[in-house]
Amino acid sequence: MNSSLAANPPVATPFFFYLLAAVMIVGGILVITRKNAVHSALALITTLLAQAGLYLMLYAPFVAGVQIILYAGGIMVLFLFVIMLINIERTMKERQFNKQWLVGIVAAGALGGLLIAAYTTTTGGRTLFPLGRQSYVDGDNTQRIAMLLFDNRFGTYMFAFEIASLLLLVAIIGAVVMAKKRI
Amino acid sequence: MHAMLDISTLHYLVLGAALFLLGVIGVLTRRNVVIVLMSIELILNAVNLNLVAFSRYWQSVHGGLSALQGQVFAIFIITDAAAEAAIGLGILIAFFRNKETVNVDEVDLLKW
Amino acid sequence: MNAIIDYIQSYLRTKDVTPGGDGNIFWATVYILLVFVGLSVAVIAMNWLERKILAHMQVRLGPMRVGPHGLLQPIADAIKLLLKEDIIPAEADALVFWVAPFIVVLAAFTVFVVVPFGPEHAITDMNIGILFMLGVSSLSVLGIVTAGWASNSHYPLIGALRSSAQMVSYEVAMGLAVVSAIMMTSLGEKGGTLSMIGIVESQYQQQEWFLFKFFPLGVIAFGIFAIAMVAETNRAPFDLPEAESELTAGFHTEYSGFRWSLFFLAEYSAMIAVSSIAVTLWLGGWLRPFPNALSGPTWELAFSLVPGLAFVFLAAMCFYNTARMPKHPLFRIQTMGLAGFGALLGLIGIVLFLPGVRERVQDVFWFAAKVAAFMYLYIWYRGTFPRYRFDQLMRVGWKVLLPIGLGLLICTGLWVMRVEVWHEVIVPAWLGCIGLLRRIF
Amino acid sequence: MIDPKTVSPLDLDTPDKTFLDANELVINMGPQHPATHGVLRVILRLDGEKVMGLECVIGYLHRGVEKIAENRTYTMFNPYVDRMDYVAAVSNGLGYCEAIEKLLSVEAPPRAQYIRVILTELNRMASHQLWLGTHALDIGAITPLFYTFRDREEILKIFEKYCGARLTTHAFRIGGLQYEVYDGFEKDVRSFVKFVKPKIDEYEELLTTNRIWLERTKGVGVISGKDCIALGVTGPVLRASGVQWDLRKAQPYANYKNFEFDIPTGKNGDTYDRYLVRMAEMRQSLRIIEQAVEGIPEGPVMAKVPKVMKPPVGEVYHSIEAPKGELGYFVVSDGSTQPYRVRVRPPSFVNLQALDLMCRDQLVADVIAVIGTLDIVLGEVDR
Repeated sequence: MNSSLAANPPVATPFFFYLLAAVMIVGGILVITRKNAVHSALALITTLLAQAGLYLMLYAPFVAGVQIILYAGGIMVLFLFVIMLINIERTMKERQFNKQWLVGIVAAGALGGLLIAAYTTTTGGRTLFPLGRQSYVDGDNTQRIAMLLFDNRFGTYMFAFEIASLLLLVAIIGAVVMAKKRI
Repeated sequence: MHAMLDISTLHYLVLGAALFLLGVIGVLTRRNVVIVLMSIELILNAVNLNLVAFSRYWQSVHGGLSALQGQVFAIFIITDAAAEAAIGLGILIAFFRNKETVNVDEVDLLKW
Repeated sequence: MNAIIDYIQSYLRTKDVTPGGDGNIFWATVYILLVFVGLSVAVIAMNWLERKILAHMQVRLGPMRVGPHGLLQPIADAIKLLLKEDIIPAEADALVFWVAPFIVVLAAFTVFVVVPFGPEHAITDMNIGILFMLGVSSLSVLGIVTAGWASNSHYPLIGALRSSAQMVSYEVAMGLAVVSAIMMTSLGEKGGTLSMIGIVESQYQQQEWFLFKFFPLGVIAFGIFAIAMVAETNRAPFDLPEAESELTAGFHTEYSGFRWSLFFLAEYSAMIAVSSIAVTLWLGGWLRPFPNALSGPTWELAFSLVPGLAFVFLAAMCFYNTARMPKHPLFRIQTMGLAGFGALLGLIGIVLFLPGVRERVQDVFWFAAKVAAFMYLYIWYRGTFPRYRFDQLMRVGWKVLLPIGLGLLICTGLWVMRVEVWHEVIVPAWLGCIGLLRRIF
Repeated sequence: MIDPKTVSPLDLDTPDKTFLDANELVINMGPQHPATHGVLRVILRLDGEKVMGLECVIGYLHRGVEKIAENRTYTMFNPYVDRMDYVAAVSNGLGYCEAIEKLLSVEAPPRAQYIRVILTELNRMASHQLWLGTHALDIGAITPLFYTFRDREEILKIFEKYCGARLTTHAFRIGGLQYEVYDGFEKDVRSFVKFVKPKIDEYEELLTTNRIWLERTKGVGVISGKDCIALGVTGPVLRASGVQWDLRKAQPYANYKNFEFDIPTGKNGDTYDRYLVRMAEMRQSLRIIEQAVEGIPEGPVMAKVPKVMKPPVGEVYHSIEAPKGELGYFVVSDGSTQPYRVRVRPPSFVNLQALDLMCRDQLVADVIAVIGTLDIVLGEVDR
């Protein structure tokens, strides 16, 4: 079924962009400021879901789907599991920020300044990278990604893909070895 | 006003940079390992956002299949994040079992 | 004003496009409301039916007091639940405790965005439809885990951990079965697709429900999914998270009133959602039975009369039971109520006979009928089976369903490859497979 | 076959009670818990879902029945025993009445004996049916509960017709029965037997070959015959472990020696065997009832007992095979109208002691299954 997204561009793009961006920023701030790790995790989930929305707006539905199914549904459940396994009561009563927090913020601020400088100089006076219109029918984003992964004509990512699966296998084994009490 | 109404790639880049900075601040200042790991996820997501935004930009400039490379990279990074989270949390559990704490600045022994 | 009316009417002139696909906000909103209301009604009806059917399986009558044959019982229950005090335990994490039911309900309701009730009767059609459904429905794990954790009590915590472990494990097997069906779509005219509507259309083009395709592979995939979906929705015989005899009520032990009813609502909508996936993927979605063998205008007409006939039959049953009601004055209101209900059903049935309506509701009716069959199965399981133990449940998921699913995937892949569509099929399916496989984390 | 007399007492390794181990989760199951069959409180020490050990806390239903006995006359105490195992009240009454009869050296007339056997066996049926329903419910099968309750109702109707009470029947009197049976009693019993036989098959159809039921019960809560004897576990639990020990055969009381029946035994001593044994026992009970109802002799139903009972100084221990195991009454008389001491040996209490052994290294869900399969009644455990 052709959803013909290209024929009907998303409505109210700026509104949804700013909404989702606000959700992401607020979520991000909550992630790094909450005492309770579960609250942080919930904030992070909100951020990730908002980001999935942004992916949809960027015509990347497959990435959005993977983001929801893997990040929000998979990795974050793992996080929540671990938070429940460890005892957070004690941690909550302690100091939340380390001694170098001021240095850390200054360093991050400097990095931010660097980024601002980079953006202003590279785009100064020139265009803001307009997103423009989609150049092809979007209906088969999934197929195209698959082709890119597989087909030699476009520079194959097959090897990288297989390495990624190997990485996951190693991660599974590593996590089990690490977390298991008795092997 | 025009810039407000027309969402450009730069908007996404700035959002990504903001998230990245939030993640960096989290990594540098928090003591709780779980939240440090979550901040790393924030950083990875900021990168992903940039990649997908650039992929979108490339599509409008050049079109064609190669523009989707950014999305492919994003998928690889998500894979990487999954592996990282699994291993990181595995280490965290092993650490918690031995030290009864989840604070990074108490991880100052090379063995126990 | 005219522009608005024109905007509203413009969608009606389009063909075979969902409101979301058309980008029509008005009709999308209408469809969302329709689905929401329809779902709520379905949950209420399901509640009543489950109690009645289960009761009749167990040699008892079930609700009989509120309304004729207890028809108004779910409404009475809903009012009771809404009026109940909303208790938040003193030691609970109030915010998370408060939010958790909403996460579950949101996840359960959002999936209906892509459920195809008909070729144009869906809120929208995404090209990642099935991925979206699996992903969003897996989000309810978050709500369950946080609900159990926020209650700050042992039983809910164990229930929540059990529940999430169970859902995460069975999603893997479920994903494998789904991927095998997605592989089959690639043999259609348009090639492989993840879109829910595309999957059904692919079945129509291939003139075969995927249940019977590549016999026995389709049946095996369906079987895996049918088992996994019961586990996924935490229903008997996989209802360990809420195993009443072990954990009192699992993750929602500490919940009461409205918040508890949200979990209830979410559970039933999740059941309907996974049944919809099964119907879409293997049972031909909205396609009526025997579209190939019994085609032609006569059969078309005959099948289009079925929805109306079904309602008329229900109405007739109501009138039959009205006649059987005791003649005592105490039963007068009940008798009248039952007759009224029968009249209502009959009226719906007659409306469904109208030619214009008949053709439009056909698809929705067949889809709903197939889903209803699954709902009956759910009740049947509950009346028949004892409950699995946790380790056995995990064993079934990881050691039985997962290997079968992997083998099935390979077999389906080889079979599809034989039809020489390597490029269109194996790659997207393989990609989807990996994406779903990573759910192991 | 194990000879009960040669088995030495069991040495259960008692776990050290340090509840501080970080890896252990201590969970309180009950006293308000749907699956503990009353007000049993079980403190579970869990490693994940595995049971490392458990401790039963009882006494929530303690009513001091044994102490009450010391302040009542022999006759007055009779109704109290019904309140111990309220599921099998008739058996309790039979045990008590026979113990006092032994003390008084009287014997109930044969007609009373037959009716006693019929009622007791009916009560065994009722008890087993209730056990089956609740046990299956614990394991998650909700439907058998309603089937068994439907059929148990017929038994309770017979009781009600006979003595006016359904649960705490107070059916027997010391020396026989207070009432002659009502007209049509035999017919009712016969039609009940005919009615219930296919129903037992119906229960079995739902469960015996059900895969999930097999997985949940086979190899769960295994206890060997030796351990059973060492712990004093009796009844179907003991028989399911392969020990053919039934007081109706071993030390025949009432007139059980007149009837032909088998003692069903199991092999593995797991929950499934106990289930099979109880199902077979229901059928054997029907066999006994059939024989008894055919052979009810005519005659009086009450022996000559004094209005004011003053048994001679002495003591007596009488035990019967209650549905749950050996139910014993140890009565000490000081020659007055009131017993000096009544000690009840309740099968539920003794069987409950095996819970720790049976649940070791099993999962939480198995604890539920094992509590169910032990068929305890808290009224009897706490007395």
